Amino acid sequence: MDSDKRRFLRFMGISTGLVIGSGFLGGLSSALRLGTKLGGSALAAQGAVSGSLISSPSALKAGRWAMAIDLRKFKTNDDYRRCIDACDEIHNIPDIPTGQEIKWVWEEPYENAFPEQQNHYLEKGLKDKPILLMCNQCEYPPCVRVCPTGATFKRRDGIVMMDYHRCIGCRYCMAACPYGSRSFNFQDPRPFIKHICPDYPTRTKGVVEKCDFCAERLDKGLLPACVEASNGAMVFGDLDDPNSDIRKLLSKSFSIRRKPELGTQPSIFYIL
Amino acid sequence: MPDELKRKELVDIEYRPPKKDWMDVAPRFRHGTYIYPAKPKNLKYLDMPNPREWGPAEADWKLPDNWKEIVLNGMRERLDRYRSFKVFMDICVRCGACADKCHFFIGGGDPKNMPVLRAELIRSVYRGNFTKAGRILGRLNGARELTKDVIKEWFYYFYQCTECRRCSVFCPYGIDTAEITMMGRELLNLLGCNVNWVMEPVANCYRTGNHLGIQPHALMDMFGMMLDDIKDRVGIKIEPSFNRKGAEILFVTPSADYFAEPGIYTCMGYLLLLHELGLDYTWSTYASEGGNFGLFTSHEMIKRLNAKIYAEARRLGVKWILGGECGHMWRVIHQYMDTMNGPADFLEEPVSPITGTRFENAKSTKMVHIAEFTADLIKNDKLKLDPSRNDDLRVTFHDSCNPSRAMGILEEPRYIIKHVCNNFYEMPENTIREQTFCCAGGAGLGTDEMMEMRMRGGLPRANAVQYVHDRHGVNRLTCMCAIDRATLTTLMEYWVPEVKVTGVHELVGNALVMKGEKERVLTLRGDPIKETEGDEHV
Amino acid sequence: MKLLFAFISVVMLAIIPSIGIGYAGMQYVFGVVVPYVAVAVFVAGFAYRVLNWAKSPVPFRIPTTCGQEKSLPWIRQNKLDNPSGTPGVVGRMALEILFFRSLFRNTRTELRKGPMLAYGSSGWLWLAAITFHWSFLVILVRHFRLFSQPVPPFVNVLEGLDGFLQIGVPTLYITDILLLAALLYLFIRRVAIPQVRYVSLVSDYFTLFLIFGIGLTGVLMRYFYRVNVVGVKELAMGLIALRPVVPSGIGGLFFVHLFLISSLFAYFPFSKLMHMGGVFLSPTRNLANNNRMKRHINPWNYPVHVHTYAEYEDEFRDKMKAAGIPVEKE
Amino acid sequence: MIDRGINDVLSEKRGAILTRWFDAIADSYPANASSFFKDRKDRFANPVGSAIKEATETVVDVLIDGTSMEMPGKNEGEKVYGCLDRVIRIRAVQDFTPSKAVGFIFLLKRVLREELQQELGKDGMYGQLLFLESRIDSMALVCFESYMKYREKLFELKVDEFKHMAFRLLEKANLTVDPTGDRIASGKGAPESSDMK
Amino acid sequence: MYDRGKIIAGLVVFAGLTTLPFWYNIGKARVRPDPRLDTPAIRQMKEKHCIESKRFMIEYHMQMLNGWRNAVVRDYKTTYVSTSGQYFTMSLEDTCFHCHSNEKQFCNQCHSYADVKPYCWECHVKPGEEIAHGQR
Amino acid sequence: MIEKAFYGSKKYWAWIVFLFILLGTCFHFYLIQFSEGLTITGMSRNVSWGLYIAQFTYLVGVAASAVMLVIPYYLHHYKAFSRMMILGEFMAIAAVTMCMLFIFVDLGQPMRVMNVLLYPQLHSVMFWDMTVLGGYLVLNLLIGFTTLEAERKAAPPPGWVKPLIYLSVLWAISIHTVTAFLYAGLPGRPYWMSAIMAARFLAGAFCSGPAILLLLVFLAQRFVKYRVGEESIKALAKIVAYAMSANVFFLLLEVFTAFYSRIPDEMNPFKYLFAGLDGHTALRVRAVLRPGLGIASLAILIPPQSRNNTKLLTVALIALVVSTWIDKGFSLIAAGFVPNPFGRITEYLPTFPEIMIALGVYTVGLLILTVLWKVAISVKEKTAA
Repeated sequence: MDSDKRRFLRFMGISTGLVIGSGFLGGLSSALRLGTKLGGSALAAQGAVSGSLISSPSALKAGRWAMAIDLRKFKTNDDYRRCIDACDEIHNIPDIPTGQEIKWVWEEPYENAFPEQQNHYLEKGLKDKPILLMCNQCEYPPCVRVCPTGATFKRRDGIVMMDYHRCIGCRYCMAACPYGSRSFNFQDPRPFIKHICPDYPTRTKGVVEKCDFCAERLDKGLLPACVEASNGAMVFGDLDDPNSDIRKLLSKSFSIRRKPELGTQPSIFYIL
Repeated sequence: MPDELKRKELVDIEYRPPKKDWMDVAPRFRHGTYIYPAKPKNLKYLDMPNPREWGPAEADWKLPDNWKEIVLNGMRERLDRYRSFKVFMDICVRCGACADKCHFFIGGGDPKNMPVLRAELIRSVYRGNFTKAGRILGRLNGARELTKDVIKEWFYYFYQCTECRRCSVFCPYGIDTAEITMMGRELLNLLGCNVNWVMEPVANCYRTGNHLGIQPHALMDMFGMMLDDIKDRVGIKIEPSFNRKGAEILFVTPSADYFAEPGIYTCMGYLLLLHELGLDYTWSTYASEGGNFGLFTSHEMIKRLNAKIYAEARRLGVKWILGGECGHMWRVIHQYMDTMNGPADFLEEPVSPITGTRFENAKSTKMVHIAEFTADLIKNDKLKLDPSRNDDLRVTFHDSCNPSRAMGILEEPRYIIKHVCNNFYEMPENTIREQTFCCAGGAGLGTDEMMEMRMRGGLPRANAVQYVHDRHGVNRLTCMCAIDRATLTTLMEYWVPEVKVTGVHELVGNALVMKGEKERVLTLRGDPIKETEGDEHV
Repeated sequence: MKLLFAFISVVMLAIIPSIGIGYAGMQYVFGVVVPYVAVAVFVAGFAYRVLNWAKSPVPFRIPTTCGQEKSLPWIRQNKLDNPSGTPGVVGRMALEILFFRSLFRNTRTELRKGPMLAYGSSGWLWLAAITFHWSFLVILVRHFRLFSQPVPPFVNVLEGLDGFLQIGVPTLYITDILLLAALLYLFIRRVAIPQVRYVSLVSDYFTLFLIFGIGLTGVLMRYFYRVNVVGVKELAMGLIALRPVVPSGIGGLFFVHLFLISSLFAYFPFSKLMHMGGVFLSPTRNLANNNRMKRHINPWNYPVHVHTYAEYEDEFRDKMKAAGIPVEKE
Repeated sequence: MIDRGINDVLSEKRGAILTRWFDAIADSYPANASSFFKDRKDRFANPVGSAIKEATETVVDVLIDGTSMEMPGKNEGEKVYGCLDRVIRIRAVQDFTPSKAVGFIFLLKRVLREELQQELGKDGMYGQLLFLESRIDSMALVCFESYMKYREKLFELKVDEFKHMAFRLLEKANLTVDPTGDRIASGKGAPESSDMK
Repeated sequence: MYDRGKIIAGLVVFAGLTTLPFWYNIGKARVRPDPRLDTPAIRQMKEKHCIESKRFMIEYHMQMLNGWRNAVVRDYKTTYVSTSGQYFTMSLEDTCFHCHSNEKQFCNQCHSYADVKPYCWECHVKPGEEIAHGQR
Repeated sequence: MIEKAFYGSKKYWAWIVFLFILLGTCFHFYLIQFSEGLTITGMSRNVSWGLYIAQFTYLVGVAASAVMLVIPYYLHHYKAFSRMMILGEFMAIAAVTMCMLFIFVDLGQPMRVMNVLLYPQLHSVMFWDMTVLGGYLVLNLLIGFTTLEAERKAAPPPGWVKPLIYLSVLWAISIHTVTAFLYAGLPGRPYWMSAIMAARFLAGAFCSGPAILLLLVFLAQRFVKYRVGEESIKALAKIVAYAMSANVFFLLLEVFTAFYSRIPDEMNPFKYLFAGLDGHTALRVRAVLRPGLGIASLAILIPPQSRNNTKLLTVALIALVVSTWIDKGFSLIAAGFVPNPFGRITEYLPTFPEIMIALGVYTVGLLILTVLWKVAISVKEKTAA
C-alpha cells in the first residue's frame, strides 16, 4: 500500500503538474509524446521504472553474416530436403499448394537460378542440378530501400530482417527483390501448417516474410537451422573475420553469386 | 462620466478604449438610432400602462416606482406562458453562428446587434433572477442585476430588431430572436416604454380599422381616386363593394395599399384582377387593415386588433377570406389568427370559384394568400396575360421576412412574376428565400426617426439589389409586403436610386389583358408602356 | 479573465480528488459517493429542467420555415425544411439532432471593397461541432464495456471500428483524437473570433475545459499513465450492481477522471449543456407548419377588449351613410 | 512640382502609413460600441473598421497615384470624388459624427509627417510634403461635399417617405386646393422626371 | 404540464438510456476475473514473483511486451534485466509462457472481463494450442 | 457550398442511389477480402501486384492531367478554359482519392496504413508517392473550393491561391514522376527499368486524362444546361492529340531499344505481351488491341477536320482511353513481373472479387466526381445566370 501511495502521488504530481503547469500546451506535448512513443520504443520512456534491455551475452556476433553453399556436397535429394525441412519446421512455414505459396529456402534448377550464367555447353548435369535458394541478405538490399515503413531493414550484422508487426503488406519489397526471395501471406497460414512449432510465431495474413538467417537462433548462440542440418555442406560465418571458416572456404574455392551485375552484393555464395 | 470621457477624448487623441465587457457598455441615445416614445393619448386610448411625456435621451425615464417588480413579475408570467421564451433563455451555447446573420450587425457593427447578444441582454437578467446558478455565481454565470440602465439598453436594442427571424434559420437550436424581442417589448410595454411609431398605428387601427386613422368616408375617397386612375389608364370602370353582406369572399389587405405609394398600384392590381374574374367579393371599412402592429407590441394587442377580421367575416356572412400582399400581416394570419380568434367554423373551406381548386392548406383558418390564389389562376390558364407590357422592367424579387420564414410562400410569387414579365433575375442565393435580408424597417422601425439605422441595416439587401442591378440592369424590385414597399423605396433611393419598388400584383395588373379594356399606353403608375417597335427614348 | 477563471476552476476540480485520495484516503467517497450523487443529480436535474420547460405551454405554433410551404398541389413542398405533418417534423428534427442541419447552413458574411457584401460557406464550426458530438457519443458508448458483463456485441463492433487503425499499444482510438482536436478548435475559435469571444461567458470556457480535462485524463490513462483496468471495471460493475466496492490499487489518475466526469454530470442540468434536451423542445423546429390547416390551441387564450363593429358603426355611422356604405342600424 | 521622390517614399511606406493612420483613427473612438473593432486581429472584418479601411486605402492610393504635375485640379477632384463617394455614402449612415465621418482624413497629415521625418531633411522634400498636405486638404473638402450630399439625401428621404406614405392623403389635399389640376401631372411629376434621367 | 405524452416518453427514454448499465446487468451473474497462477512452473517456484512487480505487470504489461518486441526484432537486444537485476530472455514463448502456460485461466480472465482483444494470438501460438493443431 | 449536392433532380438522386447500391455490393467483396486476405485476388507470389496497383498508376495520370488545363489557363491566360478549370480540378480530386483507395485496398494489413506516416522512410519511393498524392489532394481541394467560392461571391480569389496554383503545376508533374520512379528504380524488373518511364507516364497521362475529362464533360452536358464552350473542347482535343502522339512515340522508343539491342530481358516482356512467351498468351489479345486502338484514335485526332467533329472525337477519345488503359492500367504491371527472376512465367488475371473491389473504388470516385461536379456546376450556373 505504501508503494501504491507513492506511485499514486507520483502520478498525481505528473498529471496535475501537466494540467496546471502547461495546460493545453501539456496536452500538445503529450500528443507529441504519444507520437514519439508510438514511433520509438515504448519501454524507453519507462526505462526508469522497469529494467534495462541488453543483448544476450551468449549471442553469436559478426560484422557481416554470410553463407557459402558447397554444391559439390549436395548429392542426393535427401541432402536438399534435410535443409529445407529443418527450416520449414522450426519456422512454421505453411505448405500452400497454389501460386500464393510461402518459401524461405527452396530449390530451383541451375538454369533458372543462374539464367545469366549458362551456355549450351555446360558441364553435364549442371543445367538441371537443383540449387538451394533463399534470401541473399544483400549488402545493398533493394527491398530495404523501397520499404515505406521500415518493416524490412538491415541489421548491423548484415541480416535483412522483417518486422512482421510493422509490415503493412504493400508488397513493394517483392517487386523490388531481384531474387524472388520474398513471400506474401495472401491468407492466414495456420491451416496450412502441418505441425505448429510453439517456439516460433506463425505469421498473420497480409505480411511479407522471408529467410532471416535464423536470427533468433543466432541470438541464442545457435547456427541457422539449415546449416546445422546440412552436415557441413553449408558454411556460415562472419565475412569480416579473415579467420572464419567461410572466409577460408571462399579463399580456396571458386564461388559465384546470383545476379552480381545488379550490385546488391549478396551474402550467399555458391561453390561449384 | 460621459462628459469626462469626451473631454479626455478631445485633449488626448492617444486615448485607447478599455477592453470592456459588454455588460459595462451603456448605449448612447443618438438621433437616427431610436424612435420617439409613444404619445400618452395613444396609450390612454388603448388602456396601456404609464402614459406620460418622456424622452429616451433624458436621464429620467419616469418609470413607475415598482418598475422592477413589474418587470420581474412580467418575466415570470411570460416564462410560465411561453415555452419558447423559457427554452430560449436556457439553451443558447453562444456558438456565434447567428452573429453575422443580422442585417443591423452587418451594416452597423454594433456587437449588441448580434442576435446572441441581443438575447443575452434579457438572458442575463433571467439568470440573475430566475436560475439558481445565476443567483449564486452572479456575473460568473453571465447574470446581472436588473437596473434602470438595463431597461434603457433593452429599449435601445429591442427597437433595433426587426424581428425578421433570419438568425433563427441558422441557429442550431432554432432560437428565435424575434420571440425574444417580442418578450422584451412586452416587458417594456408594461413600463410604458414604447414607441409612437408603433403605438399610434395601433391606436388608429383599433379605432378606425387602419393605421393612418382614416375614417370610412375618406377611405371611399381614396378608392374613388384609385378607380379614376384605373379608368384613365385601363379604360374600365370598376365598382367594388364595401361592407356588403352576402358576398362570397372578404378581401383584406394592408391599409398602406389604399393610400401609400407604391402600394396603391398594387391595390389597383387587385382591383383589376378581381374585377376581371368577376369575383363575388367585398372590402370592409371596419376590418380595413390587414397589417397588425400589435405584433410589434404584445400578443394581447395582436389579438385585439386581429379580432376584427373574423368578426367582420362573420357579420358579413362571407364564405372565406382572401388576403393581400403583406408581410407581418401574414405572420399574424398564418401563425396567430386561428389560435387567437378562431375557430372560424362559421366560414367554409376556401375554394376558388374560378378554378374550383380547394385550398387545403387553409382549411382551418379559411384565409388564402392572394399569391396562392393568383398562381392557381395562372396555372389553370384562367388569365389572359401579356407579359411584354412589363418589358421595360428588369425585375428581381425580394422575399419578405415573414412570408418566407414564418410561412414559406416562396414559389408562388416567383411563378406569378415569371408569367407576367419577361425579365426576371434572382438576387444572390444567400440573400433570398429563407435567407432573405430584411428591409431594416420591419417590426415598427420604418420611421424617419430611424433613418440612419435603417439605411445601415438595409445595406445587405441594397447590396444584393446593387449586384443584380450591375449585372443584369435590374430596375424593379418586387416584393409582397406593405412595409417593404414603403421602406425599400427609401432604401433604394439612397443606395441604388435606379431601382424602383413594386408589388407583385402591380405587375399582374399591368400584364392582365382585360375584357373591354382600351389600348394600354400607360402602366398603372402612369408610365408609358414600351412599344415593341421604336420608342426607345425611355 | 473569464478564460483564466474557468481554467483555474477545472484545475481545482482536478486537484480535489488528488488531495482527497492522496492524503485523506477517501477512495470510497470519490469512487462511490460522488459518482452516485452526480448521476442522481444528473438524471433528476435533467428531468426537472425538462419538466419545468414542459410546464410552460406552447401557445402558438411558430416554426421557422426554411423552405417552400405546402400549398397548391403542383408546387413542390420542401418537406424537411418546412414540414406540414408529423413525418416531416420527425425528419426535420432528426436532421437537426443527428446532422446539425441548421449549423450546416452556416455562412460567413464578408464586407468587401465597394462596399460589397459577400456570403461565403462556413463549414468549420459545423464540422467541429459534429465531430465533437459524435466522438463524444462513441466514446460514451465505448465505455459501456466497463459497465456490462458480458459486453454486448454493438460495443465490440464500435471498439473495432474506432480502433481500426493499429497505432500504438493499446490501440489508439480515432475518436479520442477527434474529440480533443474538435474541442481544441472550438476553444481556439471562441478565443480567436472577436464576436464569439465578446459574447462568451465563464461557463462557456468552463464547459470546454471540463470536457477537455475529461478527455485528456482519459487519454493519459489509456496511453501514458496506465491504471488497472480490471480494478476500474470492478468498481464500475459494483456501482451499477448497487454493491459498491473500491478495489485497491487503481491508479490515482482514474479518480481525477471520474471526478471530472461526475462534475460534468452534476453540472449538466444547471448549464447550457441542457441544449441536449432543449433542442427537442424548440418550438421553431419541432412544430409542423400547418397553421392554416389545423387549429392550434392556446391553453391560456383569454378574452381581450376589442373594438366591436357596433362601437365602430356608432362612431362613424353618419359618415358611412354619407359615403354610401351599408350600415346595420339606420 | 512633385518630384518622383516623395511618391516613391509613399509607395514604399504605403503599408506602414495605412496601419498608422488606421490606428490613429481607431484611437480617436471612445469606449462605445466601436471599441469592438479595435482589438480584433482582423479588425477589418468589422463593417465600421472596414469602412475606415477602405476610405484610408482609397485616399492613400490616390495620393500615390497623383503623378500629375499640376496643382490638384478639377480632374483629380473628380477622381477622388469617384473613389470616395461610395465610401462616404456608407459612412454617412454609420455611427459617425460629421467630424469623424470626414475629419479622419486630416489625421493623415500627422501620420505623413511622422513617417517622412527622416526624409524631410532631404532637398525639396519639405516643400513636397506641404504640397501633399494641400492635396489632402482638398480631398477632405471633396469628402465633405460627398458627406453633405448624402446627409441631405437622408433628410430628403425622410420627407419623401412621408409623402409616399400619405400619398393619397396629400393628393386629396392637393385636390381641395386645385380641383381642376391634373392629378397625374401634379402628383407624379417628380418621380417621372427622375425616371427620365 | 403540456405535451405530456411526448415529453414523458422522451424523458423515460432518456432516463432509460442513462441508467442502461443498471438495467442491462440485472440478473446477470457477477463474474470477477480470477486469473490462476497454478501452473507446474509456478508451483515449483520458491518465491512466486513475476519479472517485475505485480502492479507494474498488470498496468504496463502490454507496453512492456511492445517494447520487448521492438527491442528484439529491431535492436536485437534479447535480454531483459529486471529492476531486481535478474536476466530474462525477451520472448513470449521462451519466457512468459514458461510460467503462464494457462492462457485461458490467466490471460483470458482479465482480457475478456475488460473486453480487451489483443492481436497477439494471430501469430503467437497460445500455450497448449500446438497440440490441438497438431492432432487435427 | 457543399449543400448544393443535396438539391438535385430525380435523375441525379437515382444516379446517386444507384452508385450507393453498387458501392454496397462492392464493399461486400472488400469485406471478404478483409477477412480472407488478398488470397481472393488473382495475384500470386510471382505476380505480387495486379489490378489495384495498375489502376492506381493509371489514375495518378488522370489526376495529374488537370495540369493540362492549369498551365494554359493560369500561365498563358487562356481564358477559354475558365468554364472547364474547376471540372478538371475536381476530377483530379476524385482521381487522387481513388489512387489512395487503390493503395489501401491493395494492402495486406490496411489497419496499419498509418505506419507509412509514423515511420517515414525517406528512401522509399512509396513514402514519397503517398506524400505527394496527399499533398496534391489537399492542393486541389484548397484551390478548387477557394476559387469556386470566390466565384460564387463574385470576388477575386484570395492572394494566397496564386502561389498554390503555380505549386500545383509542379506538383501534378511530380505525382506522376514519383509514381514512375516507383517502378523505374527497381533492379531486376527490366520492363520497368527505363529512364523514359516518367516521360512515358506523363505523355500517357496528358492524353488519357483530358480525354476522360472531355468524355465526362460530354456526358454531363446531356444532363445539365451548363456548357464548357466549343473553343475549350477544341483546344483540349488538340492537347490530347499532341500528347497521344508523344505517348506512341515514347513507346516506339522502348520497343526499338529492346529489340535492336536484342537483350532477352528487355525483349521478353514485349514478346510476352504481344506474342506470348512459351505458350503463355493470356494478355495477347488485349495487348494487340492496344496499338490498334491507339493508332485509330490518332488517325482521327490528328486531322483537324475529324478532330473537330464531336461524334468522331468521342469515338477517338474512347479508343484512346481504352488503349492507354490497357497499357498503363493493366499490362504495365503484369508484364513487369513476367518472366519472374527465375525466368519462369506466371500468368495473372484478376478474379471476380478483385474486379468488384476495383469497381467499388471506381464507384467511390464516381460518387465524389458526381457530388463535386454537381456543386461546381450548380454554383457556375447560379453565377452565370
